[in-house]
Amino acid sequence: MNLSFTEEQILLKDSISKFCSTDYDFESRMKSVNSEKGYSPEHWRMFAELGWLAVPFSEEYGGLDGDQVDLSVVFEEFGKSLVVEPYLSNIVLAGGVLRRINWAEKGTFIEDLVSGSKQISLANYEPQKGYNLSNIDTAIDADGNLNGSKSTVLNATNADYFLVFTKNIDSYAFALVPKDAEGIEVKGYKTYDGFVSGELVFKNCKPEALISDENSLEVLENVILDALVCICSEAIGAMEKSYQLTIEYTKQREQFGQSLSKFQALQHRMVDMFMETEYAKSFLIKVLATEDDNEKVKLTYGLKNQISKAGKQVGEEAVQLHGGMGVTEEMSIGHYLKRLMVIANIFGSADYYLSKYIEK
Amino acid sequence: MNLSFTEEQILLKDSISKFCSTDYDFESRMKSVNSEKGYSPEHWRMFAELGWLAVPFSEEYGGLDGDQVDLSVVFEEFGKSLVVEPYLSNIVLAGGVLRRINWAEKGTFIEDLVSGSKQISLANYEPQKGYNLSNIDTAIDADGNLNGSKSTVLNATNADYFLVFTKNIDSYAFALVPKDAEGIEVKGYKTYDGFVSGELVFKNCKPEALISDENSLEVLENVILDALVCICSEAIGAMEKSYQLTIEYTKQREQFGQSLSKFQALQHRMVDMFMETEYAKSFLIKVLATEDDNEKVKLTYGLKNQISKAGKQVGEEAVQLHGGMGVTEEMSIGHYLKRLMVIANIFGSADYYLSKYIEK
Amino acid sequence: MDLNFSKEDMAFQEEVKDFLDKEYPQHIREKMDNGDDLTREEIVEWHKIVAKKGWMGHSWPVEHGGTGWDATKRYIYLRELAMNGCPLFIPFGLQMVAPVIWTFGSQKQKEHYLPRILNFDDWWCQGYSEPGSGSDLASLKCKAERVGDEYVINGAKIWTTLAQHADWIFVLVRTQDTGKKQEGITFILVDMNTPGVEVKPIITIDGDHEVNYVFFNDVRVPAENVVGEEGQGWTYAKFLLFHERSSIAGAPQMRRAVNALMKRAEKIYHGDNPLSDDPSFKSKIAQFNLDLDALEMTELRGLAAEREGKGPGPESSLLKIKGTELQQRITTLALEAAGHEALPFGGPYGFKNEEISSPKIAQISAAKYLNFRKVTIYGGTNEIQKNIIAKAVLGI
Amino acid sequence: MDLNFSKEDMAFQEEVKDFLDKEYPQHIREKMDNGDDLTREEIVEWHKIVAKKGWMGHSWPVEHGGTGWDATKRYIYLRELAMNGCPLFIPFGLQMVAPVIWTFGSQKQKEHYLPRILNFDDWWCQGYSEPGSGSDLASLKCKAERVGDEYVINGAKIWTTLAQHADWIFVLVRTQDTGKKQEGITFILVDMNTPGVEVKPIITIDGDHEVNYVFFNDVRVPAENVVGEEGQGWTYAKFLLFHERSSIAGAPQMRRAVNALMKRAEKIYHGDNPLSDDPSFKSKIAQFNLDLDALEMTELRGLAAEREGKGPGPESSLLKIKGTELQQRITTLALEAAGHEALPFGGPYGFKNEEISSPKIAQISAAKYLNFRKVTIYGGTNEIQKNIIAKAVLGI
Repeated sequence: MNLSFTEEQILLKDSISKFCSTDYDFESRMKSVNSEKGYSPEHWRMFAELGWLAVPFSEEYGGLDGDQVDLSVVFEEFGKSLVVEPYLSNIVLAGGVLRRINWAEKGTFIEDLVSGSKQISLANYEPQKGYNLSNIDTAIDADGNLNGSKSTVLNATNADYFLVFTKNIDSYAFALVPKDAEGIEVKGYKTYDGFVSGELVFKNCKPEALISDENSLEVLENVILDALVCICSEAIGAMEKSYQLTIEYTKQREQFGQSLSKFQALQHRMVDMFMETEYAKSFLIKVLATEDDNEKVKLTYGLKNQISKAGKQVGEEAVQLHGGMGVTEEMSIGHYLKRLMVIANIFGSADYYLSKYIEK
Repeated sequence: MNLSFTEEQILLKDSISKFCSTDYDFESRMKSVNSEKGYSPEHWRMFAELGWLAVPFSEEYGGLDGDQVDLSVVFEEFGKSLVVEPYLSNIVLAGGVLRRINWAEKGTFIEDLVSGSKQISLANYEPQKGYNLSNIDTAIDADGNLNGSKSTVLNATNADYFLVFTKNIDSYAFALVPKDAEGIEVKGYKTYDGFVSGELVFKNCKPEALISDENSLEVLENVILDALVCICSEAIGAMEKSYQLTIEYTKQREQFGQSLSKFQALQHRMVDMFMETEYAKSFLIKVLATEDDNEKVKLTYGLKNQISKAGKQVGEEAVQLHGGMGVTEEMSIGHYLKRLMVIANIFGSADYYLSKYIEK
Repeated sequence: MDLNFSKEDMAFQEEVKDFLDKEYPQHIREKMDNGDDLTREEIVEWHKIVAKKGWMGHSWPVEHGGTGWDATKRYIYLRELAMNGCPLFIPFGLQMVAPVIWTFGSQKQKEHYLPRILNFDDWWCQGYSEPGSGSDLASLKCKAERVGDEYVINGAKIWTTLAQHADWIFVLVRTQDTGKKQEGITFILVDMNTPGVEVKPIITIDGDHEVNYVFFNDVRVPAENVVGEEGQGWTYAKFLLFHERSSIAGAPQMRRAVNALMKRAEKIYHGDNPLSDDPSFKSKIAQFNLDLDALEMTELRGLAAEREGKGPGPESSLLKIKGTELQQRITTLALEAAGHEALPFGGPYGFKNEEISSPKIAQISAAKYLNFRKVTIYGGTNEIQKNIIAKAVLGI
Repeated sequence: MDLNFSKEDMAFQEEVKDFLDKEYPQHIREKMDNGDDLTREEIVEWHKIVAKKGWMGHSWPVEHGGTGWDATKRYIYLRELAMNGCPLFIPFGLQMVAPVIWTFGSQKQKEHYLPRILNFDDWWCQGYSEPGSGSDLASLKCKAERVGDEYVINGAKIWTTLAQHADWIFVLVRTQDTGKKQEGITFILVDMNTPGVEVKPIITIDGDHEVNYVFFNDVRVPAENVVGEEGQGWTYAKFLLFHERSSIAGAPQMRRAVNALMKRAEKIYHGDNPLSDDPSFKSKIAQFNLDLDALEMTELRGLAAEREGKGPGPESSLLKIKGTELQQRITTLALEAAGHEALPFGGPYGFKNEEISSPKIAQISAAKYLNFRKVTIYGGTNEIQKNIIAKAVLGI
């Protein structure tokens, strides 16, 4: 039994932690959020240089052969500083598909992701069709053209390519479509936690490539499972920071002649926040350390359920205990809540995953 | 719109309240509980003399023509002192059937209930068959004999008669069986909240009378609805007393050099107890004041759900805030919790009634 | 016990319905139903319509131009408005400063301000909290010095709702620095156009500009603008805070929101079945309805007590706590139900990204959720409300 | 990261299983599985079996006769015992007084008491709380006066678990009245047969006789029975309290209970379908399993930290709070599931009314529920645990 990080993982963690504490204070984060692209290309370049974009990919393509634990380490640190750079969309989602899929030409695309020179977004969800991954209408027609709509395409406005999950005759496939292909429309928007996302509409769009791996659906499922673990790790980082910020704030804020942190009712609630965070961490470790595939899938559903609820509780309590200041855009704490609520509901809600956990 | 009690109701309330505060302290209550019959026959005679046993019956039989609000008043006061006398089983359940049923000879039985000279228990539930009232196996055979088993027959060991809900050819009926009839076996037991109850087994038992009103099932349903409102009222009385006892206890109990009641975390939890009680009261009033039958049934289901949860919360918090003393048999607070938990689960749980509320 | 209205009340209810059918402007109705922000002009328009009908003073005594309605009529009126989704009245003049003026103000103040409030000629805002004094309101530092016939105000107020639209502000200022902190506070009325008054927006996490800083920099105000006595402001402030809390529960609005959510859930799919069929979702909706019943009845019990001359007590804290918690739970479930369709976000309510497939109601669910984080904080945090109940009701 | 045991650990696990298969007596197993109370003799019998195997000192260092196991082995051992439903070890000697004796006691005390504890020759109980001092333990008043070579003890202790069976009691007494209340407390060992020691039962709401008052009336105890230094008892008491908390979570027992409940629910009908098909019931069971996963992993994280020489920290408070809350939620659901079949009640665990149709497990569910109310109270209430975390972990 081994619940510890490897030395490499500790180095990775320290490297991100150091970067965030020097280059990623709240003010510079908000500057990135409010910039045109919604993230800092300079930071992205640094991520590439520091090797973070290489984490999950095989050495063959310049990757570091990292596993889920490595990704979890990255995201927990990201969560503490609310990193907005498009790691999830490029590396975990699109990159996750590429590294799993059976496709001869994938090497150059992965190398471009690792170097940060190209961005790719995964497009699999569709408007009003929920979270069951096979529930899609987008299809390749007899002429090989793509038709349909995709929603919640994370980082859509920054993507050079889209990996579009599509029906293909009797099976599923991924269509690779450049952003400026004919017959594609990209409708971008800001998300309420400060990221960018978008919707795509395809009308007789000819993909640059059609990747018709017969295991496409299974690949997608595994990618989403990975993504769940990543965002849950991120949430844990955000929760930890949230209760720490709350402790700091209540320590310095005085009311009725003493620090807020001295009021027992508030103390007990901060203890609850701390406990929720610790138990969430324990559950994450359970998932990371479980080796049986089937069990791991079930536990990952459970993780999303637990983190969604714990993140919401910790985030909301943090804002509440900050009082009026907690709901202002100028303080960081509200932004932690926003990210925690997005994590709670993206890819499916707590209830959705509890059902899946029970069914599995 | 009128949310007030009538003058008669206020008199009734005061009369019970006065009796309880003079004759029904915790010690004498426990003496009754631990006596052979599990209640005080002397108190029961006084209840009759004070006219309380007459409340819901029509004047024709010596009753007071009271309505559900009157019963609610009785039970809320009973709840405050954890009255163990068999009012629910005799007056609300068996009496409730008798006063609703179409049966020429019911008069003498009702009069005996009103005078307290006879006791009757309703027997409708059956072992392992849940709470759906029509789900019974007990039946009258071709010879007019009763066969089957009944469980949760409240006050069984004190009953002179049983009103047994039974199948009768294609319909339902109530069989009236004296306690010493041939073919009946009464297996009594103490309940964990200090009441008595029992199970019945019938083997070719000839009833003294078979009341084959075609509306028997509907009568039973209405009786149980009445009973729900009564025990919920009782729970509210018990909740009110529970938070009051907790306030008193924490005021006098000192730890770390000050009264427990001065610790803010505990204060907020006592406020929660108070709020739950007040909102439970409001919901009860909503049920009592609703006139539309269909709506009232739905709301009664909702009431049982709400009270089950609120009673549990208030009862458990009361014990917790009493610390070690709270779990001792010698203090009254634990007995409030026991009664609240019985009320929470008898006739069906919070979840059972939430489902019925949603379906209705 | 019964919940029936008297014949007279039922006739009144019809009158209100009729008024709304005829006078509630379609363009405002549509915006409200869609969750769009109203402009200042539209808000004023609606208030003027009600004023013209003579129904602005629904909680006012007749002698000051109010309707003099009893609690039941008031309840019927406000419920009908809420059920039609009408804009809430701006409370700062109508429900907050007005009772202070008619209770503690001079004859001249009454004659000048009250009719203008009733007619919504002035838009009022509130200068209570300060950057350093939140829950501990009495520790306020904004200072007013008497200089001749004037007071000179210096300091800052925070959380001033819609100050950007306001004509007047009522302000708690410190006129004396010695003694207990509750002493030496004065209640004064300030024209927002007075030189030295500066409004600075506070953007909240929902992206909205609803609250503000108001800075006072050598603001000179006539001494006659003091309400009541100098140094007695804390008494008036408590009187007013109390009025604020009792009108905050908002059950009919919540009922509307719950019904809308349940209806919308029929078309929402997370998995294979509509969300409206999901047992957990149905349980939550049922629980909302049950809680709303209890909340409404608690309000009605308060009204009944008021009719019997008992007047509202600290139970208003009880309404505030449960009401705001319920508001938050409802907006939370709406956000959860919207799922990733809640992601598109361009700021506050007004924003709907027309090009995006996600329904408008989903697109505003995050802003609503975020906006409603404040309700357990403002008007005295729910923690403070619990302290109040502990002390005033439970005696601990 | 992985959860796999090493080959050596897996072999050890087999050894434990094998031991239990062969040596865990059938008559005790049956009683435990049925939820029946064990007699004093049966409890001693089980302890002696374990002692004979040499596995009593599972948390003891080798030098005092312990197994010297690492955290993983200890975990495996205790989990196997729990999964087989074995009786819990009486902790007062084994886990509580023993570490105090080997850490602070004299050589003579170590030699005398420790082997007897390991062999369960003496049944120990704990004299800590007093009627007037619950959470505020240091305010204790039970007094010991030095008279020659003896201490004379007068006072009362409360909540003494199974004192009616005990041979020895370790007691916190006040040997000095001046100074801080934490000072002047002494830790002393008392033979329960000493004249003047009187045990009076406390019946708890589950009808059980598990705890007691222990009165001391001029009880004369040899001075050599003092552990460590006179007046230093508070230090030892804190050391011990800490040991108590860290062995309280009990996840495997809970897992057993949850599985049993889920299984039984297949045969329970509240409405038309088995309870095991009810969405709300299934959600609760799922939530229990998720919480148990988190609880177990939190324990394992503690063990891992221990292995790395970090030693258990105040996280034990965290285990206590969540563990006991979960125990209560499980016993509550069992009671709810039993419904009115939980009504028959003749007192504590031992009682099952054989004649009543209601299943035994339903009949004990109320006693279990009621018994488990204590777990959030004893060993330092959960409120106290939160105070500890606030101070020691969060620094507030």
